[in-house]
Amino acid sequence: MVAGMRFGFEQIRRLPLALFVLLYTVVTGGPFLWVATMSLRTTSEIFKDPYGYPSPAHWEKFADAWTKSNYHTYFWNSVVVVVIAVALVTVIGAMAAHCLARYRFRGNRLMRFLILSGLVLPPQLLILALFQILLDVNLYNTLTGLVVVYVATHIAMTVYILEGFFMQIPQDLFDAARMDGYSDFEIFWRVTMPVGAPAIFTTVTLNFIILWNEFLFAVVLLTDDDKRTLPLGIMHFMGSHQLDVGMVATGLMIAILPVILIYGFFSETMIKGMTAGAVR
Amino acid sequence: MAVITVDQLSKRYDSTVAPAVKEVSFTVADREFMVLLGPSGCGKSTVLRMIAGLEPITAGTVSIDGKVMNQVPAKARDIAMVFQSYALYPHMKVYDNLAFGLRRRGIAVGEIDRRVRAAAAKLGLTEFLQRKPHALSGGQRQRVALGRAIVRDPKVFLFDEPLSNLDAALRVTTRNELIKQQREIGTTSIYVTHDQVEAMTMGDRICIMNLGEMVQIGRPLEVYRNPADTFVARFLGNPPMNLLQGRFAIDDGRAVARFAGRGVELTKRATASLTGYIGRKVIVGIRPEDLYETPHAGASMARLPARVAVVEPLGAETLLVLALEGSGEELIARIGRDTALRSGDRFEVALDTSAIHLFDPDTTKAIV
Amino acid sequence: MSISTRFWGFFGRNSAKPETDARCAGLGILVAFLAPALLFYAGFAIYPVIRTIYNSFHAIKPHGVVEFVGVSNFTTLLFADATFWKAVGNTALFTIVATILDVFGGLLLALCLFARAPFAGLLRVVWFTPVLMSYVVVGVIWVWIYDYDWGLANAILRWLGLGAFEQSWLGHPSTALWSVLGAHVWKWLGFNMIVFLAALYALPGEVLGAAELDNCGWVAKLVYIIVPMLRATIVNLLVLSFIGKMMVFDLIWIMTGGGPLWSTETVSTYVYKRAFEWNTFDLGYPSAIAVLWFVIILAFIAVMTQLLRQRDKLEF
Amino acid sequence: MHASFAMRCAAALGLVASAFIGGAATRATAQDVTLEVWSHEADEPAKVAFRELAAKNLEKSRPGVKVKITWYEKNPLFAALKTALPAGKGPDVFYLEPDQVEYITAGYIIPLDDLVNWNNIEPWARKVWTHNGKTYGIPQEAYTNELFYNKDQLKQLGVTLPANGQLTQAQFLDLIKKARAANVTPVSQGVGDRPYPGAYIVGEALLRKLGPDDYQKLFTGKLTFADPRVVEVLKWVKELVEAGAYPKNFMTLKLGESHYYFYSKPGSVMLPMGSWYTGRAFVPEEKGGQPANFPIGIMQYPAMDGAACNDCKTSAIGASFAINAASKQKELAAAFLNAMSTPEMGKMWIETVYLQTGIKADVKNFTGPHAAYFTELMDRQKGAKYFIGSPRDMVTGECKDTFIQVLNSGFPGGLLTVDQAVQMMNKSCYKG
Repeated sequence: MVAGMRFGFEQIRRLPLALFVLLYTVVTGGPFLWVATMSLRTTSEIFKDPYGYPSPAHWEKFADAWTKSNYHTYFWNSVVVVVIAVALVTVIGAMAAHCLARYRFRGNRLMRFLILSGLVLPPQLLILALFQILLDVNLYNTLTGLVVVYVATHIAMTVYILEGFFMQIPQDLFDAARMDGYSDFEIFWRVTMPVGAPAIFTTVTLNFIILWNEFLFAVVLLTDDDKRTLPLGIMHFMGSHQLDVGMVATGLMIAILPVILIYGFFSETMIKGMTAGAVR
Repeated sequence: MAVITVDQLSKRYDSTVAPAVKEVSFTVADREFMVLLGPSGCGKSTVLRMIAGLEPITAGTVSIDGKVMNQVPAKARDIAMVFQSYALYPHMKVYDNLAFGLRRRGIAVGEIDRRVRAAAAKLGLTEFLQRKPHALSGGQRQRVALGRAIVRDPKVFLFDEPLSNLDAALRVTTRNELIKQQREIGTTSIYVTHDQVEAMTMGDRICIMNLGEMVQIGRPLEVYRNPADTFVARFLGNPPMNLLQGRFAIDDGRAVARFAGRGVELTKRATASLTGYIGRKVIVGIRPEDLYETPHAGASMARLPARVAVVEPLGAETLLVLALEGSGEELIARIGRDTALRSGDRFEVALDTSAIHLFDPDTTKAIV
Repeated sequence: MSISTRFWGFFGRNSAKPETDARCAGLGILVAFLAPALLFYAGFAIYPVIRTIYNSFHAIKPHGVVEFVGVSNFTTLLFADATFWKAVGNTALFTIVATILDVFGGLLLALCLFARAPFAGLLRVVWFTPVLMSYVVVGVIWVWIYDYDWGLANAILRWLGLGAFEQSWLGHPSTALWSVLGAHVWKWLGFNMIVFLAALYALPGEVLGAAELDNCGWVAKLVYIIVPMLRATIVNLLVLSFIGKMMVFDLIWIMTGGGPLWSTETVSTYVYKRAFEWNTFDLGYPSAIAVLWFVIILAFIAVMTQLLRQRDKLEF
Repeated sequence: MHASFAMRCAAALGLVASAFIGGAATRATAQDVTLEVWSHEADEPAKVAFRELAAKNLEKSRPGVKVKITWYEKNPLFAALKTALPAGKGPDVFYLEPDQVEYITAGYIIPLDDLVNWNNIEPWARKVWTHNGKTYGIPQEAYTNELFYNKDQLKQLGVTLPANGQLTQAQFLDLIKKARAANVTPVSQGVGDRPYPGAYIVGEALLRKLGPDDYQKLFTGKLTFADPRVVEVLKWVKELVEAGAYPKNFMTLKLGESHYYFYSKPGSVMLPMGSWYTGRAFVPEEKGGQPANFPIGIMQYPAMDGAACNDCKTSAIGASFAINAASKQKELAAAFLNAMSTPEMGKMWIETVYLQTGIKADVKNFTGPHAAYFTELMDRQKGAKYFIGSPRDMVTGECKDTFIQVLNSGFPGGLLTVDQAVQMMNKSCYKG
């Protein structure tokens, strides 16, 4: 009896919280659902009633986008570029972060400043010089070139996050490994990387999300249609005359589903991971 | 078989600041358990890390079995170390933590497994082998850390305050267990601690350090009985030795220390070494357990008038904080548990004159 | 013995550091660890920056003709470019407000989930979806939401009987910046939330009770207990968020292009305009803007990282 | 140990490097000659078909030649060009519009006078691309600024056009007011993604009021915006704005959306737009085009009181093509330009794109579903005195930025008074 009353009381106290939670869920999930309904409707249907229910649902738009609009090419280009870039930037960034966090050497502070100052470079400005450099090394209009640029422009943030985490790993762990006979590189690979896994995971997720949606570098550094990545593919439907809203929405769903699935599966791990440190 | 010799070992981090370790020398005999004792920041851990090969040596040498180790990397010195934080790899199971150091050394998988299981059995860790460190209690983690050293079967064990993260009760049992293990295995060990009880109970010998310098080395009771200076006198023993301002004199041919308004005849003292101090200031040291509520027969006793400031009954015994009437100095006495004294009472505290220590006030060294 | 071995060996021999220091390493090791990052970084980030700095003191004429103009770009910028200062003001306002909203809004959201809101697991995904969307899509969606005629914002106002408050949200200088800001915060709140959630889970158990929102006086507990304990996280996110906002470009470019009447012009959009839209191939002036801005941001970061100095050790 | 690690490291780096080089090497091995073309207007099927046909014709006449057209949207195209050209790269041929004089002054495109067959190009169109006696682009698309309207709507409002299709200043204002009273948006227009549509009405009004010469002076900094005639025009436009001429979402409405707004939802009476409008609106309805039976009409921009030239009208060149100065096959590039500019192609342009062209094309009678429209368009050209070039072709730099923010959006958007507009324009543009 008493317990029941308490429960009711608590529920009333929780009501504003629940209302807020509901409201914010609508605010964040709503637009996504909206785009999802649009992805199943044609542009003229959408213009007639922007908030309508998709009936009939045009599932064939996904097939159209995938085949006719070359989405399968864009999709795999994105996968290749982003996966390789994220893997490279993670390993390379972790090595540098390990070095900066672990070793005392002259120039450490300068090196850190140099790398971290990359956080504040406006990409709009880098792009012109980058273009010329890629031409010089014959990487213009190649996926490799885009990978290189992605790695270079995302090292700073990766090092920033990882270095902060690696600094917090107790020196004793490294001393112990050293006394156990492990070399510097083995210590990095077998101690820093696994112990720093939470931070690594965070940077991987973050870099993946950002690069998966990257637009400016891709548009300037790739010209061939069969080399374009997904964000450029979506732009395809954003014609200056006819914003093909329906197909933009379809494209978006294709682009966002992998990321949402990955995040849905890994958010628990990611939070557990971050609990141990990372950006925190 | 391992004898560790440290000769004139020094460490200087920055040429502008005083060195962290100054010309420390000692030898640890085979199978010996040596304790490095000192307050935090005294350089004892630095000495240990230089022996381990984790810290470059500024000057002096570290040798094992007569071989100079200065340029030998840590991994080649055949030393195992137990860290204060245990340094367990959080991402590995206990089994892998134990095996990690062996895998690098090209030991056969079967042999690794045998050694890991043997060590685990010895330390009562068998049932935890598949757990990760975060699922273990503090004591269990400590044992894994110890196990990691044991499986290696090294020439030398180094311990860097391995018990300081445990609670008081666990510390006592782990202490005993650790000594038992070391005696059984017989590996030469160096143990760093700032806890004098650990040092007294565990060490075959104690090496006391202060401000980067070695102050005294010897068997625990030897050091306790004959502290080399006021630092050791106060560092060993709880509560620490009382130090009072005094003056030395020869009165009618007898050696007399004047302090707390009284002149106390020093018995069992060779006056020869004291001749230089006639008429000079000295520091008079009295351990709390050498003070009594009433003088007892058979010993030469002196009495000092005092007022009881605080009474601290500890159960087995009682501590008195006394204010000496003669000089106003404070004194701590450890007396029988059934005292009737209350705070504010005045009485004459008795002291065993044969237990008086004298120190030079300028050098703080003991006057022997 | 290969050439590369000798190469690295050479560096190793030159190192004065003894083998035995746990925190020191031979030059060879340092180089091996840093080289890949530095190669990428030097070639594709530092070199472009140096070029930019060089450009900022020059007028760039076609076909590689470069004319030294000294600091004239900078003097023009500092003393004669009203648009630049308008952009600085907008960016500063945007950065400060959006950073604070982002970080503390994220904290509140995290607390909601932390206080065992129903379906927290699902909400964690739903609330994060805006982070996963690209700026292009976020921009398009919000332009629609803010549309005067069929936009959701005005539709809701009318539905609530508040039709008098309907606005051309992006069309008026007094609301445009705030509207873009709202979209930007909407996109990034989820990210800050996740980080805070992780930090909250990492707090020692004793404070968990205090973190419950449904107790009375939770504001006080938030201010006096939770915020101080999350200090490091907060500072870290403030820096990250701050940097992101100072460079805000994509969303504004898509939503307003800097208009109306420069009311959403930011330094980034202005740089882009001067570099790509101003009927000129001269990169000198836009470079000068970027360099000046770079210096300003660095100064801010330097101040903020001072707050980051005390990093607590992790317990294992 | 160090050595082995270092070796592994070096090997890994080498691997990465060789992968990069390998990736790059696959590009340069084409046997045949490929002509690279970058073109805007990917979303206009008629223009895409037109240019691909020209490419096919060229490939047929020259075996071994391959024309590769990469389709872009406008902003990405110019972002790509602005990075590629300074580096001495880019396609052989690219899309350009005449306001982009910086490509000429910077020397990134070459004079075409001796390369292209100019007999096929209208001289007036060639003139647009002529700078200092040299011609830099071949004009493909020509257009006039027109005022489209919905015939049914106009009828419902009870307004009839005079025979010449031109209302007076007062009549036009009255029309706006009538439409608003009937709860219909008078003029569909938006500046969400373009730097010029908001200035159509004010621009055309200024042209007729001032006459071509002073109009040109105004936008080249030689005439003050405080000129009483200019102020009069601005005051009239301000009246239109205050009468609610433009939609409420004027600031964010995109070009494509403003078209849709005009013919479909919610509908408006008028749409001031370049005559290229139809190239985009005459696509099938399910693709977002205007309904087949949509009663589209064309009226003249209103006559100004005390105007210098009420027959004046803006004509401009849109889509054009230029040859990259860094191209290694300029002759082939010119051949492609010629292939796009034959009289047959000109005819095809008019008949499929429904738009004027700078190519000489002999089209007397129009056929097809939109013949009536094209006939009306030609009717509206009768007696017109063309001013070649729109304001955005004439202004540059800060003046252009101010033009975009003030005359294109802030002023018609109702955010500025006449005085403020005059002051801001003068500050940035007037050099006298």
